[in-house]
Amino acid sequence: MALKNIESVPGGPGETGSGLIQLITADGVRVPEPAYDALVADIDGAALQGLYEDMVVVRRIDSEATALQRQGELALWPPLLGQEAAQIGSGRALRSDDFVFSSYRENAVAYCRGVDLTDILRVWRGNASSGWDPYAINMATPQVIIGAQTLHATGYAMGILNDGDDAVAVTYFGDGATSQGDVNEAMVFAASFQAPVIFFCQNNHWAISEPVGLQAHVPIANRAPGFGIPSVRVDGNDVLACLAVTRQALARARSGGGPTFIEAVTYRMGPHTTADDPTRYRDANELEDWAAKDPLKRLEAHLGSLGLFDEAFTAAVKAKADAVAAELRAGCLGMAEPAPSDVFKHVYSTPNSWLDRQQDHYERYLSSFADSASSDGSS
Amino acid sequence: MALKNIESVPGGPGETGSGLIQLITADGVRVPEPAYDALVADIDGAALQGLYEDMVVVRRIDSEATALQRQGELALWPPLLGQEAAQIGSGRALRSDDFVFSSYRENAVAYCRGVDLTDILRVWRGNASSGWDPYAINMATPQVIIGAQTLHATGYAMGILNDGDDAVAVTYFGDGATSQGDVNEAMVFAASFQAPVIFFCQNNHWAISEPVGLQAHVPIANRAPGFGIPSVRVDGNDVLACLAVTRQALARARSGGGPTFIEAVTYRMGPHTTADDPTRYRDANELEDWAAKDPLKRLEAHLGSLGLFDEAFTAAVKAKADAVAAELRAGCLGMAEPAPSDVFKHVYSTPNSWLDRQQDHYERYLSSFADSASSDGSS
Amino acid sequence: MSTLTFGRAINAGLRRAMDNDPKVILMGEDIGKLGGVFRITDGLQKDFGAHRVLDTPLAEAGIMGTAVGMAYRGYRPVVEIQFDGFIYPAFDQIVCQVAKIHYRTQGAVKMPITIRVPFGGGIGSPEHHSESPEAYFTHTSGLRVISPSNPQDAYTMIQQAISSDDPVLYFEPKRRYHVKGEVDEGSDPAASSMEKARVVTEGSDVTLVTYGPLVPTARDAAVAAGDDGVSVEVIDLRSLAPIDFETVEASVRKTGRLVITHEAAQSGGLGAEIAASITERCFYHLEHAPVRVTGFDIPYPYSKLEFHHLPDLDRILDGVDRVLGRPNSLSGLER
Amino acid sequence: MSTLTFGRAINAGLRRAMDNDPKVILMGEDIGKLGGVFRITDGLQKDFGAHRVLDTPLAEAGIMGTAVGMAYRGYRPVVEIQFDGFIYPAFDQIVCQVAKIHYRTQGAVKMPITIRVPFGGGIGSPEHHSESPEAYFTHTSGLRVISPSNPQDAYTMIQQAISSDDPVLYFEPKRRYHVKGEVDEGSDPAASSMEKARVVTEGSDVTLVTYGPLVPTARDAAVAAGDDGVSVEVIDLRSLAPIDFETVEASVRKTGRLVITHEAAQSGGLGAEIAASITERCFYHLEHAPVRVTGFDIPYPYSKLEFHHLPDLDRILDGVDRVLGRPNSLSGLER
Ligand SMILES: Cc1ncc(C[n+]2csc(CCOP(=O)(O)OP(=O)(O)O)c2C)c(N)n1
Ligand SMILES: Cc1ncc(C[n+]2csc(CCOP(=O)(O)OP(=O)(O)O)c2C)c(N)n1
Ligand SMILES: [Mg+2]
Ligand SMILES: [Mg+2]
Repeated sequence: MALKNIESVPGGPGETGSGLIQLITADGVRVPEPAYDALVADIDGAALQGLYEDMVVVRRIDSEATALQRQGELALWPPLLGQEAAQIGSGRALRSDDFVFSSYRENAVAYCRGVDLTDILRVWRGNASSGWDPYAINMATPQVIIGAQTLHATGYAMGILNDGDDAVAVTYFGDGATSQGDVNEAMVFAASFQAPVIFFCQNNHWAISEPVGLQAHVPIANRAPGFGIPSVRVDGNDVLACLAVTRQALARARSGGGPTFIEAVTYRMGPHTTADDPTRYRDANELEDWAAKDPLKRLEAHLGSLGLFDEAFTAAVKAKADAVAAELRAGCLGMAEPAPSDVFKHVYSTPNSWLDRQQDHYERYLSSFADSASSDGSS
Repeated sequence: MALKNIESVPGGPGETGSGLIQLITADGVRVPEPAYDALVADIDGAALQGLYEDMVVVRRIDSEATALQRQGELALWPPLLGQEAAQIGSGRALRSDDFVFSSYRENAVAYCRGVDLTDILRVWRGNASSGWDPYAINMATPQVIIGAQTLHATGYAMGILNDGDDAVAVTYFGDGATSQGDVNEAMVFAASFQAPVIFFCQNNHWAISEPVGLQAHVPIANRAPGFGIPSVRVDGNDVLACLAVTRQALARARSGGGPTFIEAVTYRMGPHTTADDPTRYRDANELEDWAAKDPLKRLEAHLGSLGLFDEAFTAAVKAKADAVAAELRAGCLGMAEPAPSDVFKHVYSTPNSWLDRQQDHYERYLSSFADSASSDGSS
Repeated sequence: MSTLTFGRAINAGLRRAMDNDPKVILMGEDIGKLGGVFRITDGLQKDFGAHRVLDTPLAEAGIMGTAVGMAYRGYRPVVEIQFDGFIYPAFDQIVCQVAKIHYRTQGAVKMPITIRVPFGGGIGSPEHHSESPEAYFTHTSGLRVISPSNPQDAYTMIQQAISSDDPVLYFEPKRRYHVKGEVDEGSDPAASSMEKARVVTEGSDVTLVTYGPLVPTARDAAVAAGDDGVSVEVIDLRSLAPIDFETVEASVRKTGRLVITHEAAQSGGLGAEIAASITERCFYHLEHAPVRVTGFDIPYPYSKLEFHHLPDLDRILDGVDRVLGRPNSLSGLER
Repeated sequence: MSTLTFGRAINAGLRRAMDNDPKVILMGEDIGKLGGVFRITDGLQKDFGAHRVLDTPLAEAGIMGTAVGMAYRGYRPVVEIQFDGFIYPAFDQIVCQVAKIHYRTQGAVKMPITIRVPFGGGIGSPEHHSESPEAYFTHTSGLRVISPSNPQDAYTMIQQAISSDDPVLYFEPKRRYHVKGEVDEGSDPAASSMEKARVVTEGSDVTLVTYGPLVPTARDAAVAAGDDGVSVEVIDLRSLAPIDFETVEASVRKTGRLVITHEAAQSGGLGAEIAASITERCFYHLEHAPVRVTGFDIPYPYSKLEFHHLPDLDRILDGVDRVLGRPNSLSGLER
C-alpha cells in the first residue's frame, strides 16, 4: 500500500478491447453490428465519400492552423489530429436546430455547423474572446473552463423540454473533464429532468500530460448508468460508428427518452496545444500504435474496397482542402485589428456608470497622447 | 415531454425492494445472508443487547435535544430519528484510529466515537462553531456545506496510505449530497489513488423537502461502480446488516483494496431540523409505512425471540438512557458563556496585524462603555 | 397600496414578473412545495406549475450552470441560493460564465439571470447561514449587484432585476424578511432605476452610507444622533455595483464627513471602495477620513457572539463621533 | 549566491521545503512528469517520488478538498492551481473549509496549506489565463495572501508560506517567471517575515505601492519620474493580507501622496483597501486623494487588447502626475 499515481489499469479507461461499437475496422473492413446497422443504412458510397472529405478538410484546417501558429500568426492552437472521426461522425448527425456546447478542441464540429472559417481563428489569434455568434450556427463558442459547458447544455435541453420542442443539446468534453464536479452534476440534472442532451466524451487518452488511467479506473462509459443515463462506448476513430451512435442518442432524446452518454475512444495524436511538448511525458510507441488506427486511413481502405477511392475523388478532395486552407489563411491574415475602446464593449448590455467613467477616463488618457505628441495610432 | 420535477421513479432510489442486504427483517427475524453472516459471527446476544442499548440511548439524546430546542435552550437541532441503526451499526464497526468526516446529523456516530455529550450541543446552542477537538475522538466536527467532507475523508485516507498505516477514513453524507460535485469528485480521487475511505450514504429519502427521486433515478448505490468503486445497498434500519457491510468495507480498505460505497436505505422520521415543517411536503402515509420498519422495534422483536428482552434488560437500558439524557441536559444548561473577544480567537494560528488592530479597537470600544457608564457586562 | 412583509413583497414581485413573461423560470432547492426555507416562493409552484418553479437537485454549480443554459435558450432564470454561505459551489459558474458570456460572445448572448441570495446575520443560525459575500460579486466585472432594504424596494427591484438583460445578484437581508411596509403593487418597475441610491434621512453634519440589513439600524442611529444634536444624512445604496456615487458625492460635498457601515468583514469590503471612491471624488470637501463601521475580519461567529461582530446602533454612533472628532472609543489613540 | 530565474527560484524553494519536512506534499494537475505547464515543479517528482508529488485528477475542488484532508492528517500540502482562472471551482473549499477550519475547531486543527497560483496577464493567452483574483482572497478572513516580485523573495517566501501554520495563497506573477536574479540559497527563511513590505526605491515626493508583476514596472516608472525631477518611493507590498500598513503609512507621512497600481479590476480591488486604510491612518498628511492606476472593470480582454487593460509605465506616470496636481489626462475634468 502506498500513495501513488496510477497511470494505467488493466481493463481500465485506456483499453480499447471490449464492448466497443465498431462498424469499420482499423483495416477498413465493414463489420456488421446489428443494433446499429439500420441507423446508417442510408449512408451510401457518396455519403461515405462526403464524410471522408470532411475529415480530410478538418485535418487540413488543423495543420494549416498549426502552421499559422508556428509562423507567429496565431498565439496558440489546440490540434484535433486523430479525433476527426469522432467529431465529424457526431457533428454530421446533428440537425441545424440542435445546439452544441463544446470545449476548445471541437473545430471539426464547428466546421459541420457551418462556421465561417475565419471565425474559428479569432480567439487563437487574440482578436476576440470568441469567434462567432452562437445563434448563427447553433453552437456556443469554445469553453475553456473544463467541463462547465456540460451544465449549459443540460440547461439548454431543459429549455427545449419546456418549449415542447424536439431539438437536442449536445455537449463535447474530454476524458479529463469527467473528473470535474460540473460534469457529474450535469448528469444528475440531465437524469433528474430527463433532459434531451447528449454527453459526447472524446476519450483521447490524455488530459495534457495526464493519462486517462489517472482520472478513472474503469471505462468512462460505465459512469453514466450509475446516474440513470444509458451509455455507449464507441470506436472514436470509426466515423460511421460515431455517426450511428449519435443518431441513436438523438432519436432517443427527440422521442422523450432523455439523455445519453457516448464515450468515443480515440487518441490525441498531436500535442495538447502548440505550447505543449508531449515528448516529456508520452511514449513514442503509444503514438505508433494509434497511428495504425488512424481514422482517415481506415476510411481510405474502406472506400478503396468499394472502388470509391480513385484519383478523381482524391484530387477533388485535395482541391477542396486546399481551397479551405487558403480561405483560412487569408481570413487569418486579413482579420481586422480591434480598437482600444473595444475592451469596454459588451461587458454589460446596458450602460454602467462605473465602466462608463473608466472608459471616459481612458479615452481622455489616450487622447492626451494624441494632443501632446503625434498620435501613436492607438486611439 | 415536458419540463418537470420527477418525484418518484419505479425501481428508483426510493424503492427498498431488491438487492438490499438485510440480516434482520422488519419483523425481527434473523435471515441468512451468506456473504455477510461470517462478518458478524461474533455478535452474540450480549453484543446485540449492546447495539440495542446504543440505539435507545441515541434516540433519547435526540429527543432530549429536541426538547431542549423547544424549551429555547438550543437554537436548532437536526434529529436523527429513524436513522439509529445506520449510524450505530456503522459507528460500532470502527476502530478508534479510524477517522470520521460526517455531516450535521451523525450524533449517534459521535456517540460511538466517545464524544463528551455536552460537546454535541455546543454548536446548536450557539456557543461554538463546533463542539469538540477532532483529534480527541478521531472525528471531524459537523460539516454544514453539503458534501464537502467527503473530499476531506478522501484526502485523509490518502494521508493514511502515505503513512503506510491501516486506518480507514469514513465519511457520512445524505442522499441529497450525492448530487454535489464534491461527492462525485471524492469518488474520482478515491478511485484514482485507491484510498482507504468508506463512503457511507444514509439515503433517508429526503433532502429537506426534496424526495430522493429528484436527486437520482436509479438506486444511489449504483453510482459508485461507474467510478470503479464497489458498492453495497443495505437495509439502513437493520443494525446488524449495517455493522456487517461496514466491517466488510473496513477489511477491504485495511488490506489495500481501496474505497467502498455503502448506501444505507433508511428514513428521516422527523423533520429536517426543528425549524422544518414536513407536513408541507410529506405524505403522512409514508411516515406510517416507515414506522413499521423502525430500527429499534425490529431489534426488540429479535431480542425477544432470543429471550433477551426481559424487564431487567429494558430497565437497565432505560436507566442508562435517563442518565445520558440528564447528563446532556445538565451539560447544556451549564455551558459557559463565551467572552466577547473570543470572536477574534483562532482565526489565525499566529498573530495577524489586521485582526489584532480590530481586536484592540473593539476592546477599547467595549471598555468605553465600562468607563462612561456602569458596565453592561459585555466586556 | 397594500401592507406586506419584506418576504411577501418579494413573492409578489416574483409573481408579477412570472405573470408578465412566460420566460421567467424559478430554480432552486426546496422552492416548490415547501416554498423555500424562508417561504419566499410560497404558492408559486402551485400557481405556475412545476415547469416554471423547479425544485432542483442539491447542487449549486448545477443550478447555476443549467440556468446559464436556460438563458442561452432565451429564458430568464431566477435562481434561489438557499443561504449566503451556499453560493460558493456556484462561484465558478457565476464568475467565469454568468458574468463573462455576454463579453465572450461580443454581445450575441445575453445572460438575464437573477440570483436571489438571502444574506447577512442576526438570526441566530449556525455557520454558513449569516454571511455577507457581496464584495466578491461587486469586484466581478459583468455582474450587477443590488440589495433592497424595505418591502417596496424589494417588490420593485426584484422585477427590475428580472427584466435586466444583465445578470443581477439580488441580496435579500434575511433578518428583515418579517418587517412590514406599504407596497404599491400597481407601480411600474420600469419607472425607476435599480441603480439609484436613496437618501433615507436628510442631514447636514455626517453622511452615513449603508444598504440592506443595516438601513433600519442606520436610520435609528440618525434619530439617536439627532437627539444629540448631530444631523445625519442616511443613504441607502440599493445598488452595490455599480454604486450611485453621484448621490453619495453630493451628500458628502454637503456634510464633509462620511461613515460607512456594513456587516461584511472590513478588509476588502464594500466600505473600502466607497471610502476610496468618495475620497477621490471629493477629497477637498472632506473634513475627516471616511470611517468604516463593519464586521471584523473573522469567519462569521457562532450566534452567542454575533452581535459583537455585527455593527449596531452604538457602534455606528461611535463611528459618527469619530468622524466628527468628538470623544469616541479611539480618542487619544495615536493613529 | 546563485543566479536563478523566478521560476527556478520557486522550484529551489519547494525542493528545500520538501527536503526539510517529509510532510510537505505537492498536489496539482500535470505537476509530475511534465513539471507543470510552467515547469515550476520540474524534476521534483523524479527526485522525491510520486507519493510526494501527486498528479491529481482534473478537478480543483477535489484537489483542494483532499488537501484539507491531508492537512487534517498532519501533512502540509502545497497545491498548484494551473492558472488563476481555474481557482474558482475550488473557491468553496478555500472559503468555507481551508479558511475556516482552524476557527471552526477552536484552534484544534491547523490548515498549513499553501496554494500556488500563477496569476496576472501580459502573456498573450486566451480567456481565464491572465486573471488577478487576489482581492477575493484578501477579503476572506482566515487566509493569508502573499505575492513575491523577484527571485529571492520567490525562494524565501515559498518556504515561509509552507512553514506557516495558516493557509497561504502564494500568487506568482507568471509574466516574470523568466526574470533572473541573485538568490541566496543558504539564507534562512525564518530570519525574515513574509508579512513585511519592502521599500524598493526610496523617494520623497510620491509613494507608489504595488506588488507582484507590476513591481518592475513601478521601479521603471520611478526612474522615469526621477528623470523628470519627481522622487518616487516604490513599495513592494509582498504580503497582501495582511498588508504591512505601517511601512506604507511611514512612507505616505513623508511624501503626502499615494499612488497604487495593480492589474486587477479597480472596483473592489486591493487598491480600494489600501486607499481607504491609508486615508484613515494618515488623512492629515495627505496632499491629494490616493490615486489608483488599475485594470478596468472588465473581464480580462483578449490578448490583442491586453496592454490597454494592464497598467503600464505611462499610465503609472499619468497617475503620478495626477497625485502631484501636474498636468495629466484628467486635467480640467470636473471631479
Ligand atoms: C477548470 C480548469 N482547470 C484546468 C484547466 C487547464 N486545462 C486545460 S485543458 C486541460 C486538460 C483537458 O483534458 P481533457 O478533458 O481530456 O480534454 P482534451 O484536452 O484531451 O481534449 C487542462 C487541465 C482548465 N482549462 N480549466
Ligand atoms: C452547499 C449547501 N447547499 C445547501 C445547503 C442547505 N441544506 C442543508 S441540509 C440540506 C439537505 C441535505 O439533504 P441530505 O444530503 O439528504 O442529508 P439529510 O439532511 O437528509 O441528512 C440542504 C439543502 C447546505 N447546507 N449546503
Ligand atoms: Mg483528453
Ligand atoms: Mg437525506
